[in-house]
Amino acid sequence: MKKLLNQADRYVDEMLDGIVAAHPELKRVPGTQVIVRAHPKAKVALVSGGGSGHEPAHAGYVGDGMLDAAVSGSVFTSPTPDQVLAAIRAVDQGQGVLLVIKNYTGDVMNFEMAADLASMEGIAIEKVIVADDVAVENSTYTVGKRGIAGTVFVHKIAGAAAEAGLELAEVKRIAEKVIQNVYSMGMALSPCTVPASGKPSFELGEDEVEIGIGIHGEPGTHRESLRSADDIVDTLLERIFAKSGIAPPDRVAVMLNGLGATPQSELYIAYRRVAERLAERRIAVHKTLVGEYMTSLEMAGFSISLLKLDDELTRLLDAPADTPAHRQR
Amino acid sequence: MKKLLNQADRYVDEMLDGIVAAHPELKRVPGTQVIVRAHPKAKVALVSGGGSGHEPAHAGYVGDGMLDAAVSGSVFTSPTPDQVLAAIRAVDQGQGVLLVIKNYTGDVMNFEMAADLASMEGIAIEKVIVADDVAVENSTYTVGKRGIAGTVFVHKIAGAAAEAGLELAEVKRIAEKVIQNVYSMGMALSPCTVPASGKPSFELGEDEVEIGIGIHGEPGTHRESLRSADDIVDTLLERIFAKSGIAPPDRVAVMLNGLGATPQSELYIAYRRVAERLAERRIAVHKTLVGEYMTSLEMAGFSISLLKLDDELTRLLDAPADTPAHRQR
Amino acid sequence: MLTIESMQAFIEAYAARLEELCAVLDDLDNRIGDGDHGTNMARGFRTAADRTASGTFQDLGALCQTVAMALLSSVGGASGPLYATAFMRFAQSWNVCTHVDYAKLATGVAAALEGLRARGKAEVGEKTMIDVWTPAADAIAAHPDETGLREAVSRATNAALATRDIAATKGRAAYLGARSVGTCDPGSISSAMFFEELADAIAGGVTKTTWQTSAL
Amino acid sequence: MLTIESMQAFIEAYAARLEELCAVLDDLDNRIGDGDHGTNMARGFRTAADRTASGTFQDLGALCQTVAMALLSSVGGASGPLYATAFMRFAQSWNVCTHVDYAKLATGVAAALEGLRARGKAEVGEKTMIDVWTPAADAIAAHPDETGLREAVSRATNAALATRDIAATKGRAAYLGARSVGTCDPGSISSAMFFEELADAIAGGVTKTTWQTSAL
Ligand SMILES: Nc1ncnc2c1ncn2[C@@H]1O[C@H](COP(=O)(O)OP(=O)(O)O)[C@@H](O)[C@H]1O
Ligand SMILES: Nc1ncnc2c1ncn2[C@@H]1O[C@H](COP(=O)(O)OP(=O)(O)O)[C@@H](O)[C@H]1O
Ligand SMILES: [Mg+2]
Ligand SMILES: [Mg+2]
Ligand SMILES: [Mg+2]
Ligand SMILES: [Mg+2]
Repeated sequence: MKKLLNQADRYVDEMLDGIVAAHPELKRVPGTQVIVRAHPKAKVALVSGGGSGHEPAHAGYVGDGMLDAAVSGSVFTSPTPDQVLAAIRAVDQGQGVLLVIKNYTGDVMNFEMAADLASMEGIAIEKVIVADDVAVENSTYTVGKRGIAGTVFVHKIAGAAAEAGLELAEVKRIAEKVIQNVYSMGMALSPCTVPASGKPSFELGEDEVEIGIGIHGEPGTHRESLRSADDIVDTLLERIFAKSGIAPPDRVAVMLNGLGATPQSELYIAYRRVAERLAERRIAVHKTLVGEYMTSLEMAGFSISLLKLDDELTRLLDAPADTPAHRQR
Repeated sequence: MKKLLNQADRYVDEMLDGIVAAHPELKRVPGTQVIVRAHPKAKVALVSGGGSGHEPAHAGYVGDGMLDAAVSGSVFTSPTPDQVLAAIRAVDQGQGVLLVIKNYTGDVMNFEMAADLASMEGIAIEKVIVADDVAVENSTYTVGKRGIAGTVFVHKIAGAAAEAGLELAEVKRIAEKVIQNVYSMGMALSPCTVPASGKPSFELGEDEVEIGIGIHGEPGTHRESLRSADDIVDTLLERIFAKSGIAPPDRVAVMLNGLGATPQSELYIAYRRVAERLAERRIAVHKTLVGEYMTSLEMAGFSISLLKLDDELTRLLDAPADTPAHRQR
Repeated sequence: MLTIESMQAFIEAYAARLEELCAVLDDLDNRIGDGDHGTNMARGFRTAADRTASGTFQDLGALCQTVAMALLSSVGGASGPLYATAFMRFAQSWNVCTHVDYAKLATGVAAALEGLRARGKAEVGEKTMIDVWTPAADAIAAHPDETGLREAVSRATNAALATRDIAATKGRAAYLGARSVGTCDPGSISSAMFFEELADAIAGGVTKTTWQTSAL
Repeated sequence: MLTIESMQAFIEAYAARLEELCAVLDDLDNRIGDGDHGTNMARGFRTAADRTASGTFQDLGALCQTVAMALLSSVGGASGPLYATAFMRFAQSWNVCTHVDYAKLATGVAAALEGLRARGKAEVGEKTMIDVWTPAADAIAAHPDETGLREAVSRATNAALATRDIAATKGRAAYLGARSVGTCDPGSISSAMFFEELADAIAGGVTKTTWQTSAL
C-alpha cells in the first residue's frame, strides 16, 4: 500500500499541522497533539479523541456545536494520559469537562488516568464510554461492545447540549442517552495499512469480506464471500434490529459511514437499501448522514449506525453545528 | 477490486436513488438521471454534470448557493443530450440557464447539443467550459486543458452570483472569471476500477505514481517513482505556479482534493506542505478546502487547485452555501 | 443495395459484434482513455437494434433517424454524439428512399464523414475515428460499386490499425501525449468494425478481422 | 541483586530487544489486534531508556518512577498504562532502596501484578499479559532466589506460548472471539521478554527465546 507521507513517525504531527493550517478556526495546543477551538466558549467543554487514522474523527468535529478539543494518539493507538490532561486543561472554563471515550481497553485506561489527574487539579470532570458496535456480544465477562461510528452522534448531540448552556451533569445525562440508543455495525472489503508497519492489517481473498469489523484494522467477527450491496446491508441491519429492538413507531437518525476507500457512489447504493428496509419496517427516518465520519485509514467498507430518537435528542441533533467535518444550519 | 454494488448496470440509477433518499432537500426528475433542488428558486439556474464516479460531484453540489441541477451519465461517460435537456427544462425559471461543462470532447458535444435543443424551445441558455488542469499543454491544435476539481469553485462562485439574483450574462461573466483564474493538477498512487469493466484503469508498480492525472482513470502525463508527500506537492505546485503566474500580492483559495481512497490524514499531510510553500512565496490564502470534492471512484491520490481571487470572487466565495457536499455559513 | 431490411440486419449484426468485442474496445480505451468505449457502443447499438428490429419503417430516412435518436439518448461520451451525427446525416441523405444504390451509399457516407468532422473538429492524423471514416468514404466515392465497398473495408481496417503509431491530439487520448503511441484508437477500431458489418449486410462475404487486443 | 545500574542496564537491554523484535510483536498484534504492540513498546522503552541512561538516580524508586512516567507519556494504547502501572508499583515497593534482594524483588513483582490486575481487570486465562505475570510472580514468590528467578523466566515463556490456545475475553483480541485462538497474545510475549531481560540483567546467563513469528 502506497502512502502519501514523509516519514511514518511524523505522520500524526504533520497531519495535525495540516489541519490547523487549513482551518484557522482551530488551533493546536503547543507541544501537544491536542486540537482546540481558536475561540473557546464559556460553557461545559467536550473532549474526545483516540488513536489517529479515523479522520475526520476526531479533530474534524472540533467547533461550534460539537467538540472543544480532540486528542490524537499515534495511528490506532490511544493517546497518553498527559495528552488528554493537556486537552482538559486547555478547554476547561470552570464549568467542567466531559470526556467522550470509545470502549477500548487502551482508550478507557488512558482517559481515566487523565481524568484522575484532572480531578486532582480540581477540574470537574465526567466521562461517558461509547459502546455502539453490535457485532460484538456484550457480556459482563468480556470487554463489552466497541465504540465506533455512533460516537459522532454523541459529539453532535452532547455538543449541542453543552452549546445550549446545560450544566455538566445534564450534558453527561444526554450523552449517556445517545449511547444507550445508538447501534452500529460495519464490514470491510479490504484491509488498511498502518504507516509505521507498512503491512496490510489482514489479508482478504478477491471475493472475501470481513463482517463485524472495528475501526482499527482488526479482523471482524467472521469472514464471508462477497455478496451484493443489498445482501450485505441486510446482514448488518438484521443484527442491528435484533440487538436494538428498534421497531415502529420509533424514529431514527441514520449514519452510513464510509471506512476510507469506498467511493461515495457505493455508500449511496448501500444507503438506498437501508432506506428501503427502514421504509418496509415503517421506521421513520428523521435525519441521514452519508459519508466518511469515522474511518480506518484507507479501508474499503462501511458501517451503519441507527440512533433511536426522542424529542430531546431530536432537538439537539437538529441544532446548528459548524466544524470542519460536519456543518448544519 | 471489490465493489459494493448490486449490478454494474444499475450502479448510477441506484446511487441516484440513494442520494435522494438521504437528502430530502433534493429530488430526482422522474425517468431521468437528473437531480434538482426539491424547492426551486426564481433565479438564473445552474446546471452541471458529467459522467458518474466523481461523487460528491455533481449531485452533492445541488442546493442553496450552488447548483440547481446535476446530470449524471454512466460512470466516466458524459450524459446524453436528452438528459441534459431534461435538466435544463426542470430548472429554467424563465431567467435562463447556465451550463457548467468540463472540457472533455464528450461532455462538450453532449451539453452543446442539449443547449441547441433548449434554445430551440426558447430557453435562454449560456455555457462555460472549465479547463483548469495545467498538467496538459494548452494549444490551439489540441483539445486543450481538461476540466477537473477547479470546477467546484465555479459551482460555488457562480452559484452565489445566481443566488444573489444576478442575471444570466453576469453569472456567466463571473463563471468565466473563475475559470480564467483557477489552476489545478493531480496525481495518483493507484488506479480505479470502472464497475462495468471490473478491471483497474491502469497498472502501477509498488513504488510508482502517475503525475498529471485526470479524473476518469486515464493514465497521467507521466509516471514517476514514489517520493515523499512534500516532494510530490512541490512538483504539482511548481507547475501550477509556472502556468498561473500566481505571485505576491495575489490572494488565493486552495482546494486539496482527495481522489477517493486517500485517507484524510494524508490529505492534511499534503496540505501542510502546500500551506508552507504558499507562505514561503508570500501568497495569502483566503480560504482552504481539504477533502473529497471531485473524485475518481476509489483512486488513491489527490489534486491541488489554486484560485486567484479578486474582491468580487472573494465575496461570492464567502457567501453561504447549503448543499450535501459543501456547507458554509 | 442497401435496403430497409439490410439496414436493420446491419444494426443487429453490428450490435452483436460490439457486444462480442466490448471487452477489446474497453481494454483499448483503458490504455489511452477512460475504458468505456466498448461499453458505450454496445449499450448504444443494442438500444438502437432493439428499437429498429421490431419497428416498421417507411424509408431509410426514418430508420436512420430512429438509430440516431437511440444512440443520442443511450451512449453519451464522445462516441454518442459522433455516431448519432453519422446516422442523422444518413437519414438526411436517404430521406424518402426505401433502398439506395452504391452512388447514394457513397453520398450518405460522405455526408456522415462531413458531419463527424463538423461535430468533432478533428482532422485526419489526430488518432480519432476520422482517420477511418475518411479513407472509407474516399474508397466508396472513387468506386461506387461492390469493389469500392470492399476496398472501403480494407482501407478502414488498415487505417484503424495505423492509428497505433499516432500520438493523439484530439479526444481523451490527447491528454497522454506521446504515451498514446503504441495503442490503436478505440473509436477507429469500432469504426472499422462498422464498415465490416455494413459491407457484409450489403454485399455479403466479408472476411472479418478478429480484433484481438494483443494485436492492437 | 537488583541495583540502580542493573535496572538501567535492564531498561536499555529490554528497549533494544523490543526494537529488534518490534516487527514480530506488530505481526502478532496484526493478526488478533491492531498491529501496533511492537511499535508501542519499542517507542515507550526507548523513551524510558533515553531518560534513564543519562540520569543519576537516588534510589530505585526514583528510577522506576521515571520509567513509569516515560511509558505513560509515550506509549498510549492498552500496554502504556499497564506497563506504566507495573513500574509505579516497583517504585512504591522499592522506594528509598538503592538495591533490592530477591525477597524485595518478589514483593515488587507481586505488587506490579496486583497493579496490572487492578488496572486491566483481567484474570488468568483471558489471553492477556496477566497470564504471564501471574506464574512469573508466583515463581519468584515461591523461591525468592536465583532459581526462582530462572523458574519465573521459564514459566513466563511457557505461559506466553500457551496463550496461543486461548480465546481472548479481554483486550482488543476479544472482539475476534474464537478467531483469536491460534495466535499468541502479543502483550504476553512482550512480558515474557521482559522477564528474560530482567533475569539476565540481575543474574546473567539467561538463554533467550528467539520468538519467531512462525512459532507464535
Ligand atoms: N474530436 C473528435 N473527433 C472525432 N472522433 C473523436 C473525437 N474525440 C474522440 N473521438 C473518438 O471517440 C472515441 C472515444 O469514445 P468513447 O470512449 O465512447 O468516449 P469518451 O472519450 O467520452 O469516453 C475515440 O477513440 C475517438 O475515436
Ligand atoms: N484488560 C487487560 N488487562 C491486561 N492486559 C491487557 C488488557 N487488555 C490488553 N492487554 C494487553 O495489552 C496488549 C495489547 O497492547 P497494545 O497493542 O500496545 O495496545 P492496544 O490494544 O491498545 O493496541 C495485549 O496483547 C494484552 O496482553
Ligand atoms: Mg493500538
Ligand atoms: Mg467516457
Ligand atoms: Mg472512453
Ligand atoms: Mg495493539
